[in-house]
Amino acid sequence: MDSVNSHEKIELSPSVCEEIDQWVAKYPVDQKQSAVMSALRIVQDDHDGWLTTPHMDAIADYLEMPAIAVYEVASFYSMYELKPVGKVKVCICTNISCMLNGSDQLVRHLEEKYSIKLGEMTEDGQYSLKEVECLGACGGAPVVQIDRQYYENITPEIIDSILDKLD
Amino acid sequence: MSDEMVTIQVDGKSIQAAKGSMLIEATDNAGIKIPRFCYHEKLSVAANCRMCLVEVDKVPKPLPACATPVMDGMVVHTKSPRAITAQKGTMEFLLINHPLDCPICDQGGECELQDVSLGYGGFDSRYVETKRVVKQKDLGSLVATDMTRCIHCTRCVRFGDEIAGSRELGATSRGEHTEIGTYIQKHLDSELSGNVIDICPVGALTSKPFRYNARAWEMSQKETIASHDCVGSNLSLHVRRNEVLRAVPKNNDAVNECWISDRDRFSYEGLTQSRLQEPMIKQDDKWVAVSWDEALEFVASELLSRTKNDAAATGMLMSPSSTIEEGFLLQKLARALGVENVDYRLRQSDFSETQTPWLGQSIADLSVNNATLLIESNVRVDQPMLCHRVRQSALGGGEVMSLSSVGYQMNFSMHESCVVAPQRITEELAGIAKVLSNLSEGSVCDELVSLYPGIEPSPSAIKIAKSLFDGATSAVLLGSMATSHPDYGLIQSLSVEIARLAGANVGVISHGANSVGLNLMNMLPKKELASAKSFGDMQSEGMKNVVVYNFEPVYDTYDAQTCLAMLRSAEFVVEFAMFENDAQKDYANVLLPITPNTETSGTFVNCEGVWQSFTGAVKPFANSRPGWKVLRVLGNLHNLEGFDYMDSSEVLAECKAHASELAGISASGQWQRQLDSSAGVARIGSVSPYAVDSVVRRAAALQKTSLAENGVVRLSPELASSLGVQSGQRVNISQGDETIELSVVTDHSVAQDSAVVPSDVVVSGVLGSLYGEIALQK
Amino acid sequence: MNLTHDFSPTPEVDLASGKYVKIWHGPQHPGITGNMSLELTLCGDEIVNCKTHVGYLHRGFEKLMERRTYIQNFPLVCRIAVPEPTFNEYLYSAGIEDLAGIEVPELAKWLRCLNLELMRLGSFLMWLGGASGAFGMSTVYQWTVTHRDYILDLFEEMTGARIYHMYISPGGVRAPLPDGFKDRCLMVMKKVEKLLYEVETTVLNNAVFKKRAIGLGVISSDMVDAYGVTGPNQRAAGYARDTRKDSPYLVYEQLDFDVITATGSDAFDRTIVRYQEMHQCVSLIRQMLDRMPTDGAFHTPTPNVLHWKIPAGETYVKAECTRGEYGYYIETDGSEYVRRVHIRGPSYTHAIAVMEKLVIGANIADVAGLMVSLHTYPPEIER
Amino acid sequence: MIKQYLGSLFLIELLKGLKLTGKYFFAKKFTIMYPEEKTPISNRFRGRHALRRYPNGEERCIACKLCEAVCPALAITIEAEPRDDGTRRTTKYEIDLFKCIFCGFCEESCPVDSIVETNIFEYHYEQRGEQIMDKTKLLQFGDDYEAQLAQDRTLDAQYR
Repeated sequence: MDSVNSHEKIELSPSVCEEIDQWVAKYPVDQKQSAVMSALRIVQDDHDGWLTTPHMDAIADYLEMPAIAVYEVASFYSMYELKPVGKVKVCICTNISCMLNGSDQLVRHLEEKYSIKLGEMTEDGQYSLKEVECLGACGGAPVVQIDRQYYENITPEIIDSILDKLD
Repeated sequence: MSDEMVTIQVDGKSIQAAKGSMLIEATDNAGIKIPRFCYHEKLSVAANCRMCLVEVDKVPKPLPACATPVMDGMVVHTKSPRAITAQKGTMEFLLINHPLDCPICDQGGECELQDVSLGYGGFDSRYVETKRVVKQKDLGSLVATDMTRCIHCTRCVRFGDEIAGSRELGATSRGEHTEIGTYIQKHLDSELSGNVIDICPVGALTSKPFRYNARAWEMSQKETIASHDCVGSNLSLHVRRNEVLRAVPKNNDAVNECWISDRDRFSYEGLTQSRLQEPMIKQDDKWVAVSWDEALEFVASELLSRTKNDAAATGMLMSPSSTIEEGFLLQKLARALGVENVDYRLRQSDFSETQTPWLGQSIADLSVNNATLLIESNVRVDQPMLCHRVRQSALGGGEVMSLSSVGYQMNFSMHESCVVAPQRITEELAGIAKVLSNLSEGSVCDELVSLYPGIEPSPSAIKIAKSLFDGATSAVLLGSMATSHPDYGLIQSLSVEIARLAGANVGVISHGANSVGLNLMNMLPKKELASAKSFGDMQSEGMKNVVVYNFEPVYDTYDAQTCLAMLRSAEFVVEFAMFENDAQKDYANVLLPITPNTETSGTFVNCEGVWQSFTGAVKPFANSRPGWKVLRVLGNLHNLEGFDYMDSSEVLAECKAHASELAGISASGQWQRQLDSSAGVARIGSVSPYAVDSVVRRAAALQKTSLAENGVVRLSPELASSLGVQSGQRVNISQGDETIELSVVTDHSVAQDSAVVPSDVVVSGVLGSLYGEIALQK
Repeated sequence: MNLTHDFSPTPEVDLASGKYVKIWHGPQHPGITGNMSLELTLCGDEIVNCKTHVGYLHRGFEKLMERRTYIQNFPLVCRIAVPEPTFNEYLYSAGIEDLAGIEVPELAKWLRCLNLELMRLGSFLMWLGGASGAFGMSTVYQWTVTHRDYILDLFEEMTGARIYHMYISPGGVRAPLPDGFKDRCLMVMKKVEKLLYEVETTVLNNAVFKKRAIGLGVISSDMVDAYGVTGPNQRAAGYARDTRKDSPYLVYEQLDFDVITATGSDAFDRTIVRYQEMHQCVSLIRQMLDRMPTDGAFHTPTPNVLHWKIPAGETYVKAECTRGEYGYYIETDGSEYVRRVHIRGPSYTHAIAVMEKLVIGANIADVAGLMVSLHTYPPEIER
Repeated sequence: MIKQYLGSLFLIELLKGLKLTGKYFFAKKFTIMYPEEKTPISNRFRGRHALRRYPNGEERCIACKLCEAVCPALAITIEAEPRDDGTRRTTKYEIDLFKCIFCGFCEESCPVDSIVETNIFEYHYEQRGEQIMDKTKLLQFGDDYEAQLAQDRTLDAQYR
């Protein structure tokens, strides 16, 4: 988190603004802030998959809403990253269904494989592991989300092969 | 809310409630207690604490009373086994992460959670796992935090959103990781931030200056009226062993509702700093402490002999925050001695007003105006509680516009903000009047036409005029800075003209706590007496004898340089003072210690004309005495008639008999421009919100806030770049013969060719008039 | 009420005649066991008129209590009567419990009862010493006070204090019995019993004592109700009335004891009744130690005592103290403060009205003995 | 009647009484030679106060002011402010022992066992003002009698 003095400001790039505008257009004129989630996603994609405070401030200015309201949204949803993440973001569900079906082993396997803990990133910036709450696909527990793709019924072997393929 | 009433049954009792109101409002009105944390009557409903669960017949689950609208025939049980079980369950969950260390918590003894847990909490905690810990946050010098104690009721968040108008606090993260905070390391800089202390139901947000000082049960509560602005917020002072330990709001829906400004809340810290303890007389250039008898006899004999010969060269000046009793007695004493030169308008330079400077309407009415024009008013920091009302009008769809030399940051959106250099304010007003004359098909008065022949209204003026004209109820408010403006009389004349054409109310937001009252008491030169001198005349003509009552000339006057010069050249100066300072030791001959309003009984008349009396909360500090008593004894020593008051209520009764009704503000009759377009840089001498009076200036915690912003000059970016300076650099500012170095802040909202050099604890006394020409040098 | 007794004023006394002498007995006379004085008019040795004077110790407890919270009153009430503070503690607590609707745990009832009986025994021992002293046998005083000290030791162990125990608090008691208390208590009872037999030998069978006490200060049977005589004074007049039996409180119903009476109604019979009641105390204490539950709650949780608001109401609670019926009238108004407390102490009637009556015709030498035989405690008059 | 007369004549009652007196003349004396000898004191005894510390030397008192609030005699005066490390501490802790009635409520109300009553009852004052126990004195008593205090509290712990 930033200290009092580093109130650096950044401007959103024209392409990002254009994309946000498309979302803004979908809501009533006086409810621009409804586009905040899309805006955060767009800015995050534009910035190596994570958000800094100046980014969020810029979104707040752009959507004319209090900065703290943007921080609230960004910190609430696990899809927004407030720390740098690796190129491949592996999200493992550890809620009840997945846990009963062996997500613990999966976590242990991946932690050992990359020598990092949940919520950390490998030193080369390639992989990061993330523990997430229920992904809503309990039928296929345990579930792993890699970037925007769901993978169901995962075992350590399957995840290895998926990750190998990604390389 | 409609007027229609429905009947519901609560705990077997039949009660009436307005249709559409929430269940908890109905039970509160009926005196049925339902525990709650997140619900607050002045804030929106969040229903996130779940403490107010009640059982409603035919509903399968308990319902939160704060978010359940009443329905006709509803049968509610607030104390049925099911409701109690639900409430107890909620309580247990709330206490899971709440530390059970009330003894070291500053809220202990006045904590809503503690109170409710006594009724609904278990005897022991069943929770044995680790409790969560939240990192301490630094929210500045006013609000202390213990965020581990937070129960996420979000009252503070909603307060920021809905009342303060600037969302500074938010609930970030989720689930067990939820935290209330600013997310980034940031201080609260709202002028109302202290109110979160009151609304926090637990000890998460507490008062920093008061931290760990006392317990609620040790203190006695004394009611008083805030003395730092013309609103007259109702306060409760908490007193222990003759010491004011804190101030909290007292509910008064007509004035301050349940809020107060930070200035009213934290200024008590200044009450005991550098107080004058004993009466003192200067003998052979040395200050000697003397007894009251000696001091008063000395003052009485000196005043008597001096006024006998030189009544015309004697002046009596009083702070606009003095009580009505003091004002009445001082002018009574002066006039009995043949002195007609009395004045309280210390921050004014134009004295042509003829009417009592009041709001022209009630404070509550401000929140329902359709159109409001603020002229030279930074109402947000100068009179936060008035701003709260104006903001309500803006939120309700009213149009608020401003015409000022600085585009002040308000906590609501402005319909139009017209920023012009100070000398062009009158021109814009004339433009507005002209547009209005076209709109209303009336005609402007001849004086205006001859002053501004052939004026072209600016686009802003057109917009403002239209809004004022269209609004069913509209108001033109002259801010306290407008009263300091050299063209105050003209501004008032123009405003009255505008109001006449637009069908609006004119109001003046005056300096000090009691300008209206002192005006009613004739604590100013009589108009019909040509020889009577105003404060301005006294300064320009010089006075031989001066009485300085309860103000510090260095800080509290329009032009500190000139005022000090007058006092220094005077032969005899009596100062009634609460505090000691260096300047008074130089110019004064006698110092009489008097008390602030916490130590005396008195009355303030606020800007809407309401008389609010109060009594002293603590005994006078050291050997100081209430001002009205000192004046009374002085009257006795002069053998004057009618000074035999036994208590302040007798004085008040006489004041009331003496006071005239408040009349609508009419044109001042001033149609001359004082402030002309000039070549140099115009100073905009606002008064820093935390430098308005001697008590506030001594309040340490307030001086540390970002709002105090001492020693800063604000320049428009254009002016800054022409000078070749940037934000953060220092610049020399000269006015008259004096020069001071201040640090620069560039600000888009400042009019071109103007510089905001507020009167604050650093600048005052060095520079001259609030609106004057200054020279800047890198 | 039909007052059968003669309340007519005593005949005019002409002091100037030289036949009469007026003397002040008190306020520091040892026979008075507190600050009170008797204004006696004598004709030779014989007392012809007596007027009592109180007010030397006006402490205003009842008024003080109106300005204190319920819990702050609790350590105050025990100071009303030094020889038996626990009766005040118990009655105050019982009154508060009654008004606040608090049920006291079983163990606390036994502990309270034990405390009260120990106190009664201690108080009687002190009285016995005083009574013997008043009739000229001051050695006995040393013995009885020593034994009272053994009881005070027990109190110290039980409550943490010797005189003002502040033990019976609203809601229960402040601590259960410490380890080994029962044995030590029984040992003290044995010692006290032995002492009582010795006292019987030295005092009660003493001819001088008998000569002086028999026939001294007879409270006639019709005086009892007219003057509000209670306690052993009443029982010595043949009335079998005892609050413990008539309206049982605490655990008295579960204990075996009889109401002790006598018929003579003079100083001697009153002494005998008290002497037998001391034996009764010992027996009650033994019974309680035997039957008392050994564990369980000793205090019911009360609301936050700093803001304890008791619903509006009024109550009168009474108990049998050593001197007679002791009562507390408490009125509350729903606030954190009691609205009115009135304390009924037996000394009020015994030391003023009854004393003024009985002393007429007695010898000056017997005034101390008579006063002591009524067992009064003047400070209790001035609440 | 005759029996009584004979009893009086032969001073039977007097002799009985003298026998008892004689017995005590030779019996073991129960006089305690105070102050050389002392009676044992109960661990519940409420005597002069002390403020305790934790074994690491940190004072226990956290300035919650419950003792001040509950004190029926208004004998306790506390002033507090944040210490340099931010904790809540007293700057003044005074007990006026002339006002104190030794009821033990302060001890009972203390959430951290800081204010306690020792079993010391033998003390005196020589100057007016000495009866006011300030924080330094109270902490000193606490330090001096810590062993006894800790033992008393352990003994009574099961009953509290």
